[in-house]
Amino acid sequence: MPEHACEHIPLADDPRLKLVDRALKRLQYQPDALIEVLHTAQEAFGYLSRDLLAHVAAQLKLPESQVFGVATFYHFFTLRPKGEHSCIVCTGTACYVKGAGEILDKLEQAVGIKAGQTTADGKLSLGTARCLGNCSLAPMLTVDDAVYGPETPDSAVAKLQGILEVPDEQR
Amino acid sequence: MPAITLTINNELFSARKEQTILEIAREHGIDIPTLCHFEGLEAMGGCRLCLVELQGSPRPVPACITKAAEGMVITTSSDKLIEYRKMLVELLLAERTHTCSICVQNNNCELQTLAAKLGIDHVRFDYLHQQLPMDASRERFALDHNRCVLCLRCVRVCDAVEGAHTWDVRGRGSTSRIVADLDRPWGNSTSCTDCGKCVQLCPTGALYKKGATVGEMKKERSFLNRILERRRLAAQGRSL
Amino acid sequence: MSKLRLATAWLGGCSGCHMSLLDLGELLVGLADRIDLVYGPLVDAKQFPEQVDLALIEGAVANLENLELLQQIRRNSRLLVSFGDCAITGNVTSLRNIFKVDDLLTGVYQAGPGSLPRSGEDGHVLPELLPRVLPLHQVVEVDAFIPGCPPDPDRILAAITAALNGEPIQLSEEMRTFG
Amino acid sequence: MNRGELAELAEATLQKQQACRLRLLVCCGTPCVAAGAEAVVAALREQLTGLGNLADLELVSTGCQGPCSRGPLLTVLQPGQPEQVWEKVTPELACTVLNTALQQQHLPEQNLLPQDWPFFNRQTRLVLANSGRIDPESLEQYIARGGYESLAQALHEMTPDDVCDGVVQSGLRGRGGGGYPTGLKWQLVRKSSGSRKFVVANGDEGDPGAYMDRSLMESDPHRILEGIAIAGYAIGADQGYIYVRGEYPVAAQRLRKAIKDAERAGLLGSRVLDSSFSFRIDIRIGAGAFVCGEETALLGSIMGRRGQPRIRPPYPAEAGLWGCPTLINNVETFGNIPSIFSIGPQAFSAYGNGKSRGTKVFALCGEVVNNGLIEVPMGIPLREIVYEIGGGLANGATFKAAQTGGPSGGCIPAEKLDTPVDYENLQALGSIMGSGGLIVMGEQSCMVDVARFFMEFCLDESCGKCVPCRTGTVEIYRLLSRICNGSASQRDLQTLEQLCVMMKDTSLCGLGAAAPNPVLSTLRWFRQEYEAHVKDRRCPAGVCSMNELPLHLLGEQLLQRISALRCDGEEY
Repeated sequence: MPEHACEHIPLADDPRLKLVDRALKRLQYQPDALIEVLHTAQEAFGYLSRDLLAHVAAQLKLPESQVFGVATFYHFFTLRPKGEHSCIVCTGTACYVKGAGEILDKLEQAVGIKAGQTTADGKLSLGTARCLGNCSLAPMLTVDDAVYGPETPDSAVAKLQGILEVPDEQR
Repeated sequence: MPAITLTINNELFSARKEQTILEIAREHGIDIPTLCHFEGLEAMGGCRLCLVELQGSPRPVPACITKAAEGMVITTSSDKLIEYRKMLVELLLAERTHTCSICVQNNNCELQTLAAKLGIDHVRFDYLHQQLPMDASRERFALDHNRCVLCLRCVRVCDAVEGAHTWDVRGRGSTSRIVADLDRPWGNSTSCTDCGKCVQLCPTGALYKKGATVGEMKKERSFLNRILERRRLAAQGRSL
Repeated sequence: MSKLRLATAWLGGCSGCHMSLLDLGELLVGLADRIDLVYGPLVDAKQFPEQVDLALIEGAVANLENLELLQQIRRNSRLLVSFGDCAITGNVTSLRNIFKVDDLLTGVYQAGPGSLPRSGEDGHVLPELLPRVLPLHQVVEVDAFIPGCPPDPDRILAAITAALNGEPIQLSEEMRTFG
Repeated sequence: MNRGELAELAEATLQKQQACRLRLLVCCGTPCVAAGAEAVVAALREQLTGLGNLADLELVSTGCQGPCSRGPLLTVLQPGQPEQVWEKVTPELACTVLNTALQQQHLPEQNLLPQDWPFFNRQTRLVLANSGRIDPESLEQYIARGGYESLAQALHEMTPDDVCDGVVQSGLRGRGGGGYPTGLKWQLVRKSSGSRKFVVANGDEGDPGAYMDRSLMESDPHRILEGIAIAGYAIGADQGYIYVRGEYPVAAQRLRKAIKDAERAGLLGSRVLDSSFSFRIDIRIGAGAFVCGEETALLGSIMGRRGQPRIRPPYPAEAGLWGCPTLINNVETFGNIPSIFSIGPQAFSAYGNGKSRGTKVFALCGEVVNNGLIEVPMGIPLREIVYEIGGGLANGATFKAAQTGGPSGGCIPAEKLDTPVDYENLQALGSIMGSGGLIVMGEQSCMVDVARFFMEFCLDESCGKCVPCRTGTVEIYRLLSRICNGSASQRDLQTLEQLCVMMKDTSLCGLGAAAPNPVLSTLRWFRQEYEAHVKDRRCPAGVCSMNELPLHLLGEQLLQRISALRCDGEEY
């Protein structure tokens, strides 16, 4: 994954910055376009580093604290690098009523991290969502972009083990 | 300026049209408690202490931001309002660790005064005891998150009066916290001008001048009087 | 006329509130005619007595010993008063609530400087700490509050006088500030 | 494209469809895809390719067809025959259906849903008329079903005032939950003066347990665009925004494509349908904040700021985006607009009950047999939704409560099952219509635990601007947690109630004011469950662990332990 490979490069030389700069230009450096720029930046880099936020603030001529305030207000933005894979357990009402809590407990136990954390090897981020809008599949979860449900604690763990055991090149 | 007539606590008052309920009440010596409000800064309506009952409105309205209108009938104090205000201040006292006895602003604190005034002698909610840091990295000033009530006076005065916008809020809900720049230590802030306006407007001991010990911090605001008064009048379309 | 049976107690606090009580000075002499001090750090009594009229309790509930004593006080007292900020808010005593009890004990008694305290064979050197330090009113019914750290002598006098006169203990605005 | 060309295209596409001897509609809504719909489509496509891609055989990947827990779904349309729907379709079954149909043999009955299935029969589909019937990415298929005809009618036959009046007459009210009369709002914005005006469609569906808006945006994106464009014409705006929840990338992508297609066809952009009306629509992606469903917070977010509500007045109708008059409606509300003008405001208002007119889309979930997306006339009894359309409770469970309105709503108990589902009646029960999540719970759900679940949600989603919501949610959550773990006292119950009432009255925005609703409504209808937790330290549903002691019992236990120690002659 490129985001780990490029970490030592200074931001100004990072090729991914071009994507952000292009978005800035397309949006005519409008301060009001901050959230869209942050979306693009996160898509390009996987997360929003302080340097990246400082760059966006400078380009949009916004106070740094305001940019930081916006970036931390929304749960979609993350200021820390995410794992290669992500597993999101839906904890919406329908899923909750049908046992999402037990699934999450079991997954946390199996992977050894808590929801919101990433494994030490950077392989997997485990998260929860406040309803992914697939209530008829309750209790459901997503692994990367795939949607699974209804799940049991054991079937959920099986899904992760399947993913984690396969080396990235073969996927 | 067109004049209007309204009733506050069963008494008729005349007022200018662009005035808020709070301004009119205070002009006539009617006390309405406030915390986030500060004359001359844009009203925010966050602390909810200035809620008053407005006839015809299903819920109380904030006096700091509600413009007076002809024929309004307002009650500024009732058993219900007093109870609500008490609960709100109790919530604030429970939210962060306001240990008055070891605060630089002990006996000069707006929150402490409000609590006593509203008849609070204990807090019925759980103290949250969040583990929050202090930032003493700035040369002359310091920030203690444990005493912050998130009134955002500092954010507003820094942006609107000083023009630096050093402060903003990070996170949301109960995890909201005041931040300088990109959440760097205040001492490393490049936008802060050390003007001290935030410190002087802070109602509690969250922002204070270094070197003060318990009970020694008194906020000095007179240097801001003129500019804030000008802003207050401008908001009503008037000038000094 | 029978005298008011007054008890005081010192839970998780610094004894400053009791010092402030002593600061009533010669006024105490006047009060002595109308009051029997039946329990507290200032008198020699091992057991908390029965039928106490007024109990002034300093300090927060920090350990099981505090909890046991407070519940006994509640049972035996007509009026129970939270005496000072620790009793009312937890104050300084409750600043340890940001730590877990085990971390706290390790940090204070093992990781820090100095020699280890004598470890009792029976394990009862320290009364067991509660997970969180609590204000009195979260544990028992409290009848009145005297805020202050410590409360000024005049606040204490006002409270005792009200009790002596059979009036509700309700301090005025300037007498009920915390800190 | 002008109006004539629009009609021609509709006619041509329709004829082509009618000429088909077989049309296969495979539901490709997210739940069906998760159940394997893509493999079904691939298998059918392969077969069709093998047959030489005959023009009279059509395979359509549609949006949501409704009964989401039974996917993948396959609908088969043959001229002169009733439509047939198969559930839980495998690629093999789909191919068998295709082959038997081609050979004009009796179609397989395995997994065939009954013709008179109440889940379909009891619905009235206006907003969802095209959902599951068309390929969401096909402009022609939308047009073939009368799409953009309402816009053409508005632009060419009606003045903006007529359009507003039509919406007023229809009796349509906001479908996002508030229930404010839509027509009145349009008239307000129309009358406001401003250099520019804006239309905003709120697609930031955040209620847990609700996915009506996602499904609509994914299944019939052009319907929303048409509704917004009609609104733009009515209020005098030239720019619209759709604020799509960040968690719905498919919806955003479909809407983007729909906008592009519509612009290319002259249905959006400058001089729409050869009229003098020009209108652009842009997408804004939300970034994960429930509070952005509140209109002033949503506006802040579109302008790149923290999504924090501000005090109204001024209402967005006077000062919204960049201070300009702005119309904000939910996407489902906009989805109703084309229907109002295609069937006429009177016909539209013939559906419904009392002050609630038209239909409402619900996401029916939880412990019912048939989970899925449904559309019913306002005023339908709750019992009919649960037992007829929903098929009753799954696994033979007994109905305990229906939750509507998500974290701003409440729980409706069994004794109120005959309540007509409309704005006023739900509000009278202490719940709200909300955006349309309807979660059915059986006796294994603990109402205190459910209330705690919603409070945790609100605590997480509170923006933090006002004290009652920021801190009140935390304290209420702690009180509920204490009740659930067995350490609460009677006084905690009292404090809980006081706090909820205060928060309802004092919070700055609707989110905070409604956050105590799940607690207040469960306290109202299921108080005995709270009492059982507190007095008897017992969770009737068996959900809560109850493994902590209240302090007064902790003390008792301790005293016993100490006296036992003393009997042993030990010193404490």
